[in-house]
Amino acid sequence: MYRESTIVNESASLPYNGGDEGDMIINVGPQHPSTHGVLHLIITLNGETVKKVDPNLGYIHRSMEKMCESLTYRQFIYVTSRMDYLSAHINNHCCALCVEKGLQLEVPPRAQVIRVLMDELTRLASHHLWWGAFAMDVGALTPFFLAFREREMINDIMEETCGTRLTMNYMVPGGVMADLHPDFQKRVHEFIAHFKKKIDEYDELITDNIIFQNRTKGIGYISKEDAIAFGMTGPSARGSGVQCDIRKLYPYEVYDKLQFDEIIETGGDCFARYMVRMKEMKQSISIIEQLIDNIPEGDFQAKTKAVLKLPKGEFYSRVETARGELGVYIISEGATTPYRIKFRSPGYCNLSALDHMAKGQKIGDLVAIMGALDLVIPDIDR
Amino acid sequence: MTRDELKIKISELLPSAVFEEGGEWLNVQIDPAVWLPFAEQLRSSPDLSFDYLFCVTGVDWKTHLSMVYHLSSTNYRHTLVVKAKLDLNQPEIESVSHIWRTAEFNEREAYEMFGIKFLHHPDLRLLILPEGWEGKNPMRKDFEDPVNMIKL
Amino acid sequence: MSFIKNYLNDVWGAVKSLATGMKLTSQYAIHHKKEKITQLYPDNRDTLLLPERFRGEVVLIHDENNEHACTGCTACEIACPNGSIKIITKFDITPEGKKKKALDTFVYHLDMCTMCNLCIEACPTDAIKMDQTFEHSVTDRNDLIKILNKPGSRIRDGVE
Amino acid sequence: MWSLQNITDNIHDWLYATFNPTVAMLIEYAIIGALAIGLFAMLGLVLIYMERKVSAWMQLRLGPNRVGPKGIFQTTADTLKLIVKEGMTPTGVDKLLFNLAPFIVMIVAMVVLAPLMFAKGFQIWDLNIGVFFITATSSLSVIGILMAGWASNNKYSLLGAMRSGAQIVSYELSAGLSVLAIIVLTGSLRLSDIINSQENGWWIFKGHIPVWIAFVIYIIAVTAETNRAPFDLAEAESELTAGFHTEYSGMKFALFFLAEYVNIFVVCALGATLFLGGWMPLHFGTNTRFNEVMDYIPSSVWFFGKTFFLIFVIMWFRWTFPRLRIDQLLNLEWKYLLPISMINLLLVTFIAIMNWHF
Repeated sequence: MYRESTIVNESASLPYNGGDEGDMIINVGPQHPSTHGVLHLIITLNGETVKKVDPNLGYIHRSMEKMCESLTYRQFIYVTSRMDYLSAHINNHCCALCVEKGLQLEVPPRAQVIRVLMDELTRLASHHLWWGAFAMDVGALTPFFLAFREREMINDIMEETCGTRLTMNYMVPGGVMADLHPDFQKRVHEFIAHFKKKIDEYDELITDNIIFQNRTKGIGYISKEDAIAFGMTGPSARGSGVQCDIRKLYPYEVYDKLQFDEIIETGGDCFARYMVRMKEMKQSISIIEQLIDNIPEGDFQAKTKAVLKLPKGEFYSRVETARGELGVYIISEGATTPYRIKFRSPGYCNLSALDHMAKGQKIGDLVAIMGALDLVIPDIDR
Repeated sequence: MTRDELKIKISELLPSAVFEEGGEWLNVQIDPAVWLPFAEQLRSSPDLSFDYLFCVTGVDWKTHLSMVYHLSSTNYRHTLVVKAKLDLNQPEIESVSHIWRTAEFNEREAYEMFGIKFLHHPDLRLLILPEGWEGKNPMRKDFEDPVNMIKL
Repeated sequence: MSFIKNYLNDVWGAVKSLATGMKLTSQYAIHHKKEKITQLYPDNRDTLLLPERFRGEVVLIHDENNEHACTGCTACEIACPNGSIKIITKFDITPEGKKKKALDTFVYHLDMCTMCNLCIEACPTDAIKMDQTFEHSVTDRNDLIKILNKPGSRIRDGVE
Repeated sequence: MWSLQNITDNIHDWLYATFNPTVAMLIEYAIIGALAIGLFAMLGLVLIYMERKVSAWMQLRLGPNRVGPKGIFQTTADTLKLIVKEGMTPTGVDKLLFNLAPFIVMIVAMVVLAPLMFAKGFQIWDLNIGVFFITATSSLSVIGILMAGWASNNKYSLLGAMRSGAQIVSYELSAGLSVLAIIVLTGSLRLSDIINSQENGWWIFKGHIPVWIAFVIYIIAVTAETNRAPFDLAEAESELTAGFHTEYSGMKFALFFLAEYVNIFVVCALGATLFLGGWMPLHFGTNTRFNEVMDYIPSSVWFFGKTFFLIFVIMWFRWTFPRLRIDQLLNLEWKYLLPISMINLLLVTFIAIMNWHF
């Protein structure tokens, strides 16, 4: 019999009223070390066992969709860097693709290759950060720094070519903003060599570790059918055996000419999701290796008008970010600004499956599940 | 299934459907009243099997609202866009969260952003907006926030 | 018997996997001088090299004669997504006696700028560029509102 | 040979010759108290600095390097900060228990220092049940932790405290059983006897594989008992933010923090005493040249060297491994460590009876 504070109705102001006698309602977040941002989860516990997870969003909602309605087609792209800040390039890419679809603009081959290279570098950086953060979620602190060592190299490459490290605004309708830096190829080669040397350490330190395997195997199981029904995409869904890599299914830019595998694991648990991302990193490296010495010469940007006007209609583009399928849905009324814009963010749908996955697991597992989902809160809240 | 086959199949299922020209995918305009049985058919019909609802959007057209559902099938990889016209003052549509679980969250977002009421939704509460939000729905075109809006 | 064998195999595999990890961290601990990646930031300020494309803040390029290339066309102001730039124009009288639009004050709100580079892309005369400074913290937010054209500066001849 | 024994004996003799016995005894108590508190503070400073440096090296960082040369005054500065910080008492807490808990934890950690032998003849209290005293009192710290968790009126604290309770109570068993292995071999609970029995070699060399197993289990169990990663479930940062001390701040938090490190020191010192010979230098056999060379190294250096090596190993664990889950933690204890240490104890007993050890 705990004192007053465990009485279930303590959070009466919150609209959730489930929970039986003896249940404990805990607010995980908005400030909590393992939510990686300002995610607020209201979890109902029975002892250590999670009975219900109720996400409460909006702590970092910037109403990007509304904001973009007042920005022109050139301007709104930079806003989307702040959506899923770890795959900022890929977000920008998706928006640029959508605008190009509307303008029926042909992107020069050099720009296409540069875009794919940047996408894959971003994916690598994002997966590195996820690896470190996931290891930290399950309690190992050293991997975070190892991951940052590699990620820093990618960020330096980005900084050299794009000018910024995280929110680049490098993709513009019709191509990329600037040509590659002369040192780009050299730096990427250095990074590939370094990465290949260090990736085994990741396995030594975390993947093969017995404690880590026990913490993730069989945890947060979701079946293939459920994953599809919840709209899960990206590595989180591919861990359950869902074929959902947009790069393979609906290839954009030069992805259809590249040799790479769509990683699919059938475990459906946190470890499967972990393995998908680990293998995806190697695939990204192989994509970069295929492209880095074969960048075609030519323009990096197609000729566009100073003021972009999309014809009346609806345009939808989808790309594969580090977290899953990002869709940009633009409804145009023929003006210089979109009439309505919708971002179909991968994190939002992945988060909706959290309750399903965490039910009946322990608190420690909840943290592992959140880590394996690779949630980026600004992506969920937009 | 190609776009034309899909069109024939859909018009068999729902004779009242109106098809829109243009767009990347087949667009079908339906009456909100028939949405629930239509959705069930789309999901369960073996040669359609739309099992993946990847985008749920509300749109404010000033004269009316509309809900846009982007559906896809992981088996056949065909895509369909379903649009339902809703009344501006009393927007109501049946929830499809029991057919596609992802709709539960997405409908909650549309509910608070556009004020569209989803009938028989299991848990229709505010998700993103703060508790006790009063006033207009933020994504409506007539929404104005004099305090936080920066006028350029 | 196989139960005991499995049990011992479990224990052995677990110990081995833990030992591999410990070997790795001990390697890093032993070679920490070589492996460290920390940069001693305020100490290495003099040797810190930022790439030339680094987006620190917008500056108006002035040459040695205190002349710039800004015609006051407000292309950057239009291109800016969040209103960080405000151009105040005036009318110069050209030697021919015509009125000509020119830059009076180039107001730049660093506090609102997101370093998106769109203004630099939009500038028809390449009058502005991104500077490599990054230490922008100030104690008063009004200090972040900058006037980019230097006092007494004028437009370079021949720039239209 | 130079030894701390001479110093302590001289002080003792001088005190009793100068003052009457009561006063002399009181003065002795005061000196011991001052030394213990001094050691306590020193250990806190040194161990926290060591932890930060070790972690930095393993994580490709530099560690503290600003305050003083190589940052050695960093912990001093941190302690000063914690002392001058406001000790907040949230509303709704049980004030008495809340304020008492850190002191209980600290007092327990200090009391355990009593029977430890820091060097040859340098011991506060040569108790005839020394080992038993340490295992008995060190388990009292769980009361302080439970108190802190309960009184904080915070669900995270409560969960952390309950986890800690389950954990410490379970791991006491295998720690105790592995300690028993040495007791069986020496036949004494007195720490000085145990150390003297290792004059011709430490138990870890003399006792064959069973003592090795006991040693490994002891290290694992005490890591869990002191709530250190990978068993730091009581304060699991990514799950419970800070566990049982979520609500503590200022000096009260510092006491928890210090007590954690002193506890590590105590269990490592006990491990060093039981398995690695305490202050006893590295000896092989009797009366060899090698032993004489080893004897030139002061006994306190031996003791602290061994202890700090064990502390380093525990820190090494922390910065390498992920955290276990609570049910896995208890599985490890009840399904693996306890059966193994029980069988191991039988083996050790057998060895002791057959006199097979060296």
